[in-house]
Amino acid sequence: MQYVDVRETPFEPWQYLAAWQAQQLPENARSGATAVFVGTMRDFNEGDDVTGMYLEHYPGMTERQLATLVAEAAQRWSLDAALVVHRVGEILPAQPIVLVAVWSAHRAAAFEACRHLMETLKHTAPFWKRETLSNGTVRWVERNTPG
Amino acid sequence: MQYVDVRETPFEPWQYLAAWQAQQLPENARSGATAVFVGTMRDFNEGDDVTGMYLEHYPGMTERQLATLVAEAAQRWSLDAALVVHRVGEILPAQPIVLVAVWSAHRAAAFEACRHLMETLKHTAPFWKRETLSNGTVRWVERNTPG
Amino acid sequence: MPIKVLFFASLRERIGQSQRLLESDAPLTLQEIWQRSSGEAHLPDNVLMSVNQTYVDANSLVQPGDEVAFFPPVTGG
Amino acid sequence: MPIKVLFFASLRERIGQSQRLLESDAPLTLQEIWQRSSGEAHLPDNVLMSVNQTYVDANSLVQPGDEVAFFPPVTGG
Repeated sequence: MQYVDVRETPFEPWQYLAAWQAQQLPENARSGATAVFVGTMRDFNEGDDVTGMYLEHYPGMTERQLATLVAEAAQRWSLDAALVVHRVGEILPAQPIVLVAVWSAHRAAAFEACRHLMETLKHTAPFWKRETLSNGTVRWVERNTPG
Repeated sequence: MQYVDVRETPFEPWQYLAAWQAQQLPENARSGATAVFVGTMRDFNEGDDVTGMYLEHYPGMTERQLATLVAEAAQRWSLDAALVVHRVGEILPAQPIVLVAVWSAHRAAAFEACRHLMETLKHTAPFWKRETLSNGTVRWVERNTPG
Repeated sequence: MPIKVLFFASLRERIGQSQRLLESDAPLTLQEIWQRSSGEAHLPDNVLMSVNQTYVDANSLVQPGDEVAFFPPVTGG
Repeated sequence: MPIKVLFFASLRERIGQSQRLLESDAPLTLQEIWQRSSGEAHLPDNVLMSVNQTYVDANSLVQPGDEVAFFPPVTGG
Protein backbone atom coordinates (compact mmCIF):
# COMPACT_ATOMS: atom_id res chain seq x y z
CA MET A 1 0.00 0.00 0.00
CA GLN A 2 1.45 3.34 -1.10
CA TYR A 3 -0.35 6.61 -0.66
CA VAL A 4 0.37 10.31 -1.33
CA ASP A 5 -1.86 13.13 -0.11
CA VAL A 6 -1.09 16.74 -1.14
CA ARG A 7 -3.65 18.86 0.69
CA GLU A 8 -4.65 22.47 1.32
CA THR A 9 -6.35 21.76 4.64
CA PRO A 10 -4.63 21.23 8.03
CA PHE A 11 -4.23 17.72 9.40
CA GLU A 12 -3.41 16.20 12.78
CA PRO A 13 -0.69 13.60 12.03
CA TRP A 14 -1.50 11.09 14.80
CA GLN A 15 -5.20 11.05 14.03
CA TYR A 16 -4.35 10.74 10.34
CA LEU A 17 -2.09 7.75 11.04
CA ALA A 18 -4.68 6.08 13.29
CA ALA A 19 -7.38 6.43 10.64
CA TRP A 20 -5.16 5.46 7.70
CA GLN A 21 -3.70 2.41 9.41
CA ALA A 22 -7.13 1.23 10.56
CA GLN A 23 -8.52 1.54 7.02
CA GLN A 24 -5.57 0.42 4.92
CA LEU A 25 -3.60 -2.06 7.01
CA PRO A 26 -5.65 -4.98 8.37
CA GLU A 27 -4.63 -6.09 11.85
CA ASN A 28 -3.36 -9.46 10.65
CA ALA A 29 -0.95 -7.70 8.30
CA ARG A 30 0.64 -5.39 10.85
CA SER A 31 4.35 -4.82 10.21
CA GLY A 32 6.93 -5.30 12.93
CA ALA A 33 8.47 -1.84 12.46
CA THR A 34 6.92 1.54 11.75
CA ALA A 35 8.97 4.73 11.40
CA VAL A 36 7.36 8.17 11.18
CA PHE A 37 8.56 11.72 10.65
CA VAL A 38 6.50 14.87 11.12
CA GLY A 39 7.74 18.31 10.06
CA THR A 40 5.98 21.22 11.75
CA MET A 41 6.02 24.92 10.87
CA ARG A 42 8.06 26.99 13.30
CA ASP A 43 7.46 30.64 14.22
CA PHE A 44 11.05 31.66 13.43
CA ASN A 45 13.56 31.20 10.60
CA GLU A 46 17.07 32.57 10.15
CA GLY A 47 16.69 34.76 13.23
CA ASP A 48 13.35 36.33 12.22
CA ASP A 49 9.86 35.93 13.65
CA VAL A 50 7.63 34.22 11.09
CA THR A 51 3.86 34.72 11.30
CA GLY A 52 2.69 32.76 8.26
CA MET A 53 3.76 30.77 5.26
CA TYR A 54 2.46 30.11 1.76
CA LEU A 55 3.55 26.82 0.23
CA GLU A 56 3.47 26.96 -3.56
CA HIS A 57 3.71 23.74 -5.55
CA TYR A 58 3.55 22.37 -9.10
CA PRO A 59 0.17 20.61 -9.26
CA GLY A 60 0.52 17.31 -11.06
CA MET A 61 4.31 17.08 -10.88
CA THR A 62 4.20 17.23 -7.07
CA GLU A 63 1.97 14.16 -6.76
CA ARG A 64 3.88 12.40 -9.51
CA GLN A 65 7.29 13.06 -7.97
CA LEU A 66 6.13 12.03 -4.48
CA ALA A 67 4.59 8.82 -5.84
CA THR A 68 7.89 8.04 -7.61
CA LEU A 69 9.90 8.62 -4.41
CA VAL A 70 7.53 6.42 -2.41
CA ALA A 71 7.63 3.63 -5.01
CA GLU A 72 11.44 3.73 -5.18
CA ALA A 73 11.77 3.56 -1.39
CA ALA A 74 9.15 0.79 -1.14
CA GLN A 75 11.09 -1.30 -3.62
CA ARG A 76 14.58 -0.55 -2.27
CA TRP A 77 13.67 -1.39 1.35
CA SER A 78 10.89 -3.95 0.66
CA LEU A 79 8.41 -1.83 2.57
CA ASP A 80 4.99 -3.22 3.49
CA ALA A 81 3.43 0.24 3.19
CA ALA A 82 4.39 3.92 2.86
CA LEU A 83 2.49 7.15 3.29
CA VAL A 84 3.35 10.79 2.50
CA VAL A 85 1.08 13.69 3.45
CA HIS A 86 2.11 17.26 2.56
CA ARG A 87 0.38 20.58 3.05
CA VAL A 88 0.22 23.31 0.39
CA GLY A 89 -1.26 26.82 0.47
CA GLU A 90 -1.51 28.98 3.59
CA ILE A 91 0.13 27.46 6.68
CA LEU A 92 0.34 28.85 10.21
CA PRO A 93 3.05 28.29 12.86
CA ALA A 94 2.66 25.02 14.83
CA GLN A 95 0.75 23.37 11.97
CA PRO A 96 2.19 20.13 10.57
CA ILE A 97 3.63 20.52 7.05
CA VAL A 98 4.72 16.99 6.21
CA LEU A 99 4.12 13.45 7.46
CA VAL A 100 6.16 10.49 6.21
CA ALA A 101 5.37 7.01 7.55
CA VAL A 102 6.74 3.62 6.49
CA TRP A 103 5.92 0.07 7.58
CA SER A 104 8.50 -2.71 7.32
CA ALA A 105 9.38 -6.12 8.74
CA HIS A 106 12.72 -4.70 9.97
CA ARG A 107 13.49 -1.64 12.02
CA ALA A 108 16.70 -0.70 10.15
CA ALA A 109 14.77 -0.65 6.87
CA ALA A 110 12.00 1.41 8.44
CA PHE A 111 14.38 4.04 9.85
CA GLU A 112 16.46 4.27 6.68
CA ALA A 113 13.52 4.40 4.28
CA CYS A 114 11.75 7.08 6.34
CA ARG A 115 14.83 9.28 6.52
CA HIS A 116 15.66 8.76 2.84
CA LEU A 117 12.11 9.67 1.84
CA MET A 118 12.30 12.92 3.82
CA GLU A 119 15.66 13.86 2.26
CA THR A 120 14.62 13.11 -1.31
CA LEU A 121 11.29 14.88 -0.77
CA LYS A 122 13.12 17.98 0.48
CA HIS A 123 15.51 17.97 -2.47
CA THR A 124 13.24 17.02 -5.35
CA ALA A 125 9.53 17.53 -4.63
CA PRO A 126 8.39 20.81 -6.31
CA PHE A 127 7.34 22.85 -3.26
CA TRP A 128 8.42 26.42 -2.51
CA LYS A 129 8.02 28.21 0.81
CA ARG A 130 7.20 31.92 0.95
CA GLU A 131 7.17 33.24 4.50
CA THR A 132 5.65 36.35 6.05
CA LEU A 133 7.65 37.96 8.88
CA SER A 134 6.23 39.79 11.89
CA ASN A 135 7.37 43.12 10.37
CA GLY A 136 5.27 42.42 7.27
CA THR A 137 8.13 41.41 4.98
CA VAL A 138 7.34 38.59 2.55
CA ARG A 139 10.26 36.48 1.29
CA TRP A 140 10.95 33.20 -0.49
CA VAL A 141 12.91 30.63 1.49
CA GLU A 142 16.09 30.25 -0.59
CA ARG A 143 17.13 26.80 0.52
CA ASN A 144 16.27 24.04 2.92
CA THR A 145 18.25 23.42 6.10
CA PRO A 146 20.74 20.56 5.78
CA GLY A 147 19.54 17.07 6.76
CA MET B 1 9.79 16.99 28.83
CA GLN B 2 10.94 13.38 29.23
CA TYR B 3 8.56 10.54 29.95
CA VAL B 4 8.78 6.75 30.36
CA ASP B 5 5.73 4.47 30.60
CA VAL B 6 6.20 0.75 31.29
CA ARG B 7 2.73 -0.74 31.14
CA GLU B 8 0.86 -4.04 31.31
CA THR B 9 -2.12 -2.83 29.29
CA PRO B 10 -2.31 -2.49 25.48
CA PHE B 11 -1.98 0.97 23.90
CA GLU B 12 -2.73 2.47 20.49
CA PRO B 13 0.45 4.43 19.61
CA TRP B 14 -1.16 7.19 17.51
CA GLN B 15 -3.86 7.92 20.06
CA TYR B 16 -1.20 7.85 22.78
CA LEU B 17 0.90 10.38 20.86
CA ALA B 18 -2.07 12.65 20.16
CA ALA B 19 -3.06 12.69 23.83
CA TRP B 20 0.48 13.05 25.19
CA GLN B 21 1.43 15.85 22.79
CA ALA B 22 -1.80 17.73 23.50
CA GLN B 23 -1.22 17.49 27.26
CA GLN B 24 2.54 17.91 27.50
CA LEU B 25 3.61 20.07 24.55
CA PRO B 26 1.77 23.39 24.28
CA GLU B 27 1.06 24.46 20.72
CA ASN B 28 3.39 27.46 20.93
CA ALA B 29 6.27 25.14 21.80
CA ARG B 30 5.86 22.71 18.91
CA SER B 31 9.18 21.42 17.61
CA GLY B 32 10.06 21.52 13.94
CA ALA B 33 10.91 17.80 13.73
CA THR B 34 9.30 14.74 15.32
CA ALA B 35 10.58 11.19 14.75
CA VAL B 36 8.69 8.14 15.94
CA PHE B 37 9.27 4.40 15.98
CA VAL B 38 6.68 1.74 16.80
CA GLY B 39 7.60 -1.92 17.26
CA THR B 40 4.70 -4.35 16.87
CA MET B 41 4.46 -8.02 17.81
CA ARG B 42 4.52 -10.31 14.81
CA ASP B 43 2.86 -13.73 14.54
CA PHE B 44 6.07 -15.46 13.44
CA ASN B 45 9.69 -15.65 14.57
CA GLU B 46 12.61 -17.71 13.25
CA GLY B 47 10.30 -19.61 10.93
CA ASP B 48 7.70 -20.57 13.56
CA ASP B 49 4.12 -19.41 14.10
CA VAL B 50 3.90 -17.44 17.34
CA THR B 51 0.53 -17.19 19.10
CA GLY B 52 1.48 -15.20 22.19
CA MET B 53 4.29 -13.61 24.13
CA TYR B 54 5.09 -12.88 27.75
CA LEU B 55 7.44 -9.97 28.31
CA GLU B 56 9.26 -10.28 31.63
CA HIS B 57 11.10 -7.26 33.03
CA TYR B 58 13.04 -6.08 36.08
CA PRO B 59 10.64 -3.69 37.84
CA GLY B 60 12.49 -0.62 39.03
CA MET B 61 15.61 -1.12 36.93
CA THR B 62 13.56 -1.06 33.72
CA GLU B 63 12.12 2.40 34.41
CA ARG B 64 15.47 3.61 35.70
CA GLN B 65 17.42 2.37 32.69
CA LEU B 66 14.88 3.78 30.21
CA ALA B 67 14.91 7.15 32.00
CA THR B 68 18.72 7.17 31.80
CA LEU B 69 18.67 6.38 28.06
CA VAL B 70 16.09 9.11 27.41
CA ALA B 71 18.05 11.68 29.44
CA GLU B 72 21.30 10.84 27.66
CA ALA B 73 19.67 11.13 24.22
CA ALA B 74 17.91 14.37 25.19
CA GLN B 75 21.21 15.91 26.22
CA ARG B 76 23.29 14.56 23.33
CA TRP B 77 20.84 15.75 20.64
CA SER B 78 19.37 18.77 22.50
CA LEU B 79 15.89 17.27 22.25
CA ASP B 80 12.82 19.34 23.13
CA ALA B 81 11.00 16.24 24.38
CA ALA B 82 11.27 12.43 24.37
CA LEU B 83 8.81 9.66 25.15
CA VAL B 84 9.23 5.90 25.57
CA VAL B 85 6.28 3.54 26.08
CA HIS B 86 6.90 -0.19 26.52
CA ARG B 87 4.55 -3.09 27.17
CA VAL B 88 5.24 -5.85 29.69
CA GLY B 89 3.28 -8.99 30.56
CA GLU B 90 1.06 -10.90 28.13
CA ILE B 91 1.16 -9.57 24.56
CA LEU B 92 -0.72 -10.80 21.49
CA PRO B 93 0.30 -10.63 17.81
CA ALA B 94 -0.40 -7.25 16.13
CA GLN B 95 -0.21 -5.42 19.48
CA PRO B 96 2.33 -2.59 19.75
CA ILE B 97 5.25 -3.45 22.06
CA VAL B 98 7.28 -0.25 22.04
CA LEU B 99 6.83 3.40 21.08
CA VAL B 100 9.76 5.84 20.95
CA ALA B 101 9.09 9.48 20.02
CA VAL B 102 11.44 12.46 20.04
CA TRP B 103 10.89 16.17 19.33
CA SER B 104 13.72 18.37 18.09
CA ALA B 105 14.41 21.61 16.24
CA HIS B 106 16.29 19.65 13.56
CA ARG B 107 15.31 16.60 11.56
CA ALA B 108 18.76 14.96 11.58
CA ALA B 109 18.80 15.11 15.38
CA ALA B 110 15.27 13.71 15.56
CA PHE B 111 16.05 10.75 13.28
CA GLU B 112 19.36 9.95 14.96
CA ALA B 113 18.09 10.27 18.52
CA CYS B 114 15.04 8.10 17.80
CA ARG B 115 17.10 5.35 16.19
CA HIS B 116 19.77 5.51 18.89
CA LEU B 117 17.13 5.24 21.61
CA MET B 118 15.66 2.14 20.00
CA GLU B 119 19.08 0.48 19.67
CA THR B 120 20.17 1.23 23.24
CA LEU B 121 16.76 0.17 24.56
CA LYS B 122 17.05 -3.16 22.72
CA HIS B 123 20.56 -3.77 24.04
CA THR B 124 20.31 -2.54 27.64
CA ALA B 125 16.72 -2.29 28.93
CA PRO B 126 15.99 -5.35 31.11
CA PHE B 127 13.16 -6.99 29.17
CA TRP B 128 12.98 -10.67 28.18
CA LYS B 129 10.61 -12.15 25.62
CA ARG B 130 9.14 -15.61 26.13
CA GLU B 131 7.06 -16.73 23.17
CA THR B 132 4.39 -19.41 22.79
CA LEU B 133 4.32 -21.22 19.45
CA SER B 134 1.26 -22.58 17.67
CA ASN B 135 2.33 -26.14 18.58
CA GLY B 136 2.28 -25.22 22.28
CA THR B 137 6.05 -24.90 22.73
CA VAL B 138 7.16 -22.10 25.06
CA ARG B 139 10.66 -20.66 24.53
CA TRP B 140 12.77 -17.69 25.53
CA VAL B 141 13.90 -15.45 22.71
CA GLU B 142 17.69 -15.80 22.83
CA ARG B 143 18.69 -12.56 21.16
CA ASN B 144 17.26 -9.59 19.36
CA THR B 145 17.42 -9.22 15.60
CA PRO B 146 20.23 -6.91 14.43
CA GLY B 147 19.40 -3.21 13.99
CA MET C 1 0.89 21.70 -30.88
CA PRO C 2 2.35 24.52 -28.80
CA ILE C 3 4.91 23.97 -26.04
CA LYS C 4 3.50 24.98 -22.66
CA VAL C 5 6.06 26.75 -20.44
CA LEU C 6 5.53 27.21 -16.70
CA PHE C 7 7.43 29.29 -14.12
CA PHE C 8 7.16 28.86 -10.36
CA ALA C 9 7.84 30.72 -7.11
CA SER C 10 10.55 33.42 -7.10
CA LEU C 11 11.33 32.71 -10.76
CA ARG C 12 7.68 33.27 -11.70
CA GLU C 13 7.79 36.64 -9.93
CA ARG C 14 11.09 37.64 -11.55
CA ILE C 15 9.96 36.65 -15.06
CA GLY C 16 6.60 38.29 -14.41
CA GLN C 17 4.48 35.44 -15.79
CA SER C 18 3.39 32.01 -14.68
CA GLN C 19 2.63 30.40 -18.04
CA ARG C 20 3.40 30.91 -21.71
CA LEU C 21 2.64 29.03 -24.91
CA LEU C 22 5.37 28.75 -27.55
CA GLU C 23 4.51 27.78 -31.11
CA SER C 24 7.00 25.42 -32.71
CA ASP C 25 6.85 22.74 -35.40
CA ALA C 26 10.24 21.31 -34.45
CA PRO C 27 11.99 20.18 -31.26
CA LEU C 28 13.61 22.98 -29.26
CA THR C 29 16.43 22.95 -26.73
CA LEU C 30 15.67 24.08 -23.18
CA GLN C 31 18.10 26.97 -23.74
CA GLU C 32 15.99 28.11 -26.72
CA ILE C 33 12.79 27.73 -24.77
CA TRP C 34 14.23 29.71 -21.86
CA GLN C 35 15.31 32.56 -24.14
CA ARG C 36 12.04 32.73 -26.04
CA SER C 37 9.80 32.45 -22.97
CA SER C 38 11.72 34.42 -20.33
CA GLY C 39 13.29 37.13 -22.47
CA GLU C 40 16.57 36.47 -20.63
CA ALA C 41 19.66 35.45 -22.59
CA HIS C 42 21.20 32.93 -20.20
CA LEU C 43 19.62 30.08 -18.29
CA PRO C 44 20.87 30.51 -14.67
CA ASP C 45 22.81 27.57 -13.21
CA ASN C 46 20.51 27.10 -10.24
CA VAL C 47 17.26 26.91 -12.21
CA LEU C 48 15.65 23.44 -12.20
CA MET C 49 13.79 22.12 -15.24
CA SER C 50 11.19 19.52 -15.98
CA VAL C 51 9.61 18.22 -19.17
CA ASN C 52 6.20 16.59 -18.84
CA GLN C 53 6.57 16.78 -15.04
CA THR C 54 9.83 14.83 -14.93
CA TYR C 55 13.21 16.36 -14.09
CA VAL C 56 15.54 16.87 -17.07
CA ASP C 57 18.91 18.54 -17.60
CA ALA C 58 19.57 21.60 -19.73
CA ASN C 59 20.64 19.52 -22.74
CA SER C 60 17.27 17.83 -23.20
CA LEU C 61 15.21 18.38 -26.32
CA VAL C 62 11.57 19.42 -26.05
CA GLN C 63 8.94 18.25 -28.53
CA PRO C 64 5.91 20.24 -29.70
CA GLY C 65 3.07 19.57 -27.26
CA ASP C 66 5.38 19.04 -24.24
CA GLU C 67 4.92 20.80 -20.91
CA VAL C 68 8.11 22.50 -19.71
CA ALA C 69 8.70 24.09 -16.30
CA PHE C 70 11.47 26.28 -14.91
CA PHE C 71 11.74 26.74 -11.15
CA PRO C 72 14.15 27.66 -8.32
CA PRO C 73 15.59 25.12 -5.83
CA VAL C 74 12.73 23.43 -4.01
CA THR C 75 12.08 24.05 -0.31
CA GLY C 76 9.32 21.68 0.78
CA GLY C 77 9.18 19.27 3.69
CA MET D 1 21.96 -5.94 56.10
CA PRO D 2 21.58 -8.92 53.74
CA ILE D 3 22.46 -8.74 50.06
CA LYS D 4 19.37 -9.29 47.91
CA VAL D 5 20.06 -11.41 44.81
CA LEU D 6 17.61 -11.57 41.88
CA PHE D 7 17.50 -13.85 38.83
CA PHE D 8 15.44 -13.19 35.70
CA ALA D 9 14.01 -14.98 32.69
CA SER D 10 15.75 -18.15 31.45
CA LEU D 11 18.41 -17.78 34.16
CA ARG D 12 15.72 -17.67 36.83
CA GLU D 13 14.27 -20.90 35.46
CA ARG D 14 17.65 -22.63 35.25
CA ILE D 15 18.69 -21.61 38.78
CA GLY D 16 15.20 -22.50 40.02
CA GLN D 17 14.67 -19.39 42.10
CA SER D 18 13.87 -15.75 41.50
CA GLN D 19 15.25 -14.19 44.69
CA ARG D 20 17.66 -15.02 47.48
CA LEU D 21 19.01 -13.18 50.52
CA LEU D 22 22.70 -13.57 51.40
CA GLU D 23 23.97 -12.62 54.84
CA SER D 24 27.33 -10.88 54.82
CA ASP D 25 29.07 -8.37 57.06
CA ALA D 26 31.71 -7.57 54.44
CA PRO D 27 31.80 -6.67 50.73
CA LEU D 28 31.59 -9.63 48.35
CA THR D 29 32.67 -10.05 44.75
CA LEU D 30 30.02 -10.82 42.13
CA GLN D 31 31.77 -14.14 41.55
CA GLU D 32 31.32 -15.01 45.25
CA ILE D 33 27.69 -13.91 45.17
CA TRP D 34 27.05 -15.97 42.06
CA GLN D 35 28.56 -19.10 43.63
CA ARG D 36 26.73 -18.73 46.94
CA SER D 37 23.35 -17.86 45.42
CA SER D 38 23.25 -20.03 42.28
CA GLY D 39 25.15 -23.10 43.50
CA GLU D 40 27.09 -23.01 40.21
CA ALA D 41 30.88 -22.71 40.27
CA HIS D 42 31.43 -20.45 37.29
CA LEU D 43 29.69 -17.24 36.28
CA PRO D 44 28.83 -17.72 32.55
CA ASP D 45 30.28 -15.16 30.14
CA ASN D 46 26.94 -14.09 28.72
CA VAL D 47 25.26 -13.36 32.07
CA LEU D 48 24.58 -9.64 32.67
CA MET D 49 24.81 -8.14 36.15
CA SER D 50 23.50 -5.11 37.95
CA VAL D 51 24.04 -3.69 41.43
CA ASN D 52 21.32 -1.41 42.78
CA GLN D 53 19.67 -1.48 39.34
CA THR D 54 22.72 -0.19 37.47
CA TYR D 55 24.85 -2.32 35.12
CA VAL D 56 28.22 -3.42 36.54
CA ASP D 57 30.98 -5.74 35.36
CA ALA D 58 32.03 -8.98 37.05
CA ASN D 59 34.86 -7.31 38.97
CA SER D 60 32.58 -5.00 40.97
CA LEU D 61 32.32 -5.30 44.73
CA VAL D 62 28.94 -5.59 46.42
CA GLN D 63 28.21 -4.06 49.82
CA PRO D 64 25.85 -5.44 52.48
CA GLY D 65 22.37 -4.10 51.77
CA ASP D 66 22.90 -3.91 48.00
CA GLU D 67 20.47 -5.39 45.44
CA VAL D 68 22.21 -7.62 42.90
CA ALA D 69 20.67 -9.11 39.76
CA PHE D 70 21.88 -11.74 37.28
CA PHE D 71 20.11 -12.06 33.95
CA PRO D 72 20.51 -13.28 30.36
CA PRO D 73 20.94 -10.96 27.32
CA VAL D 74 17.95 -8.64 27.10
CA THR D 75 15.40 -8.94 24.28
CA GLY D 76 12.99 -6.02 24.62
CA GLY D 77 11.87 -3.48 22.04
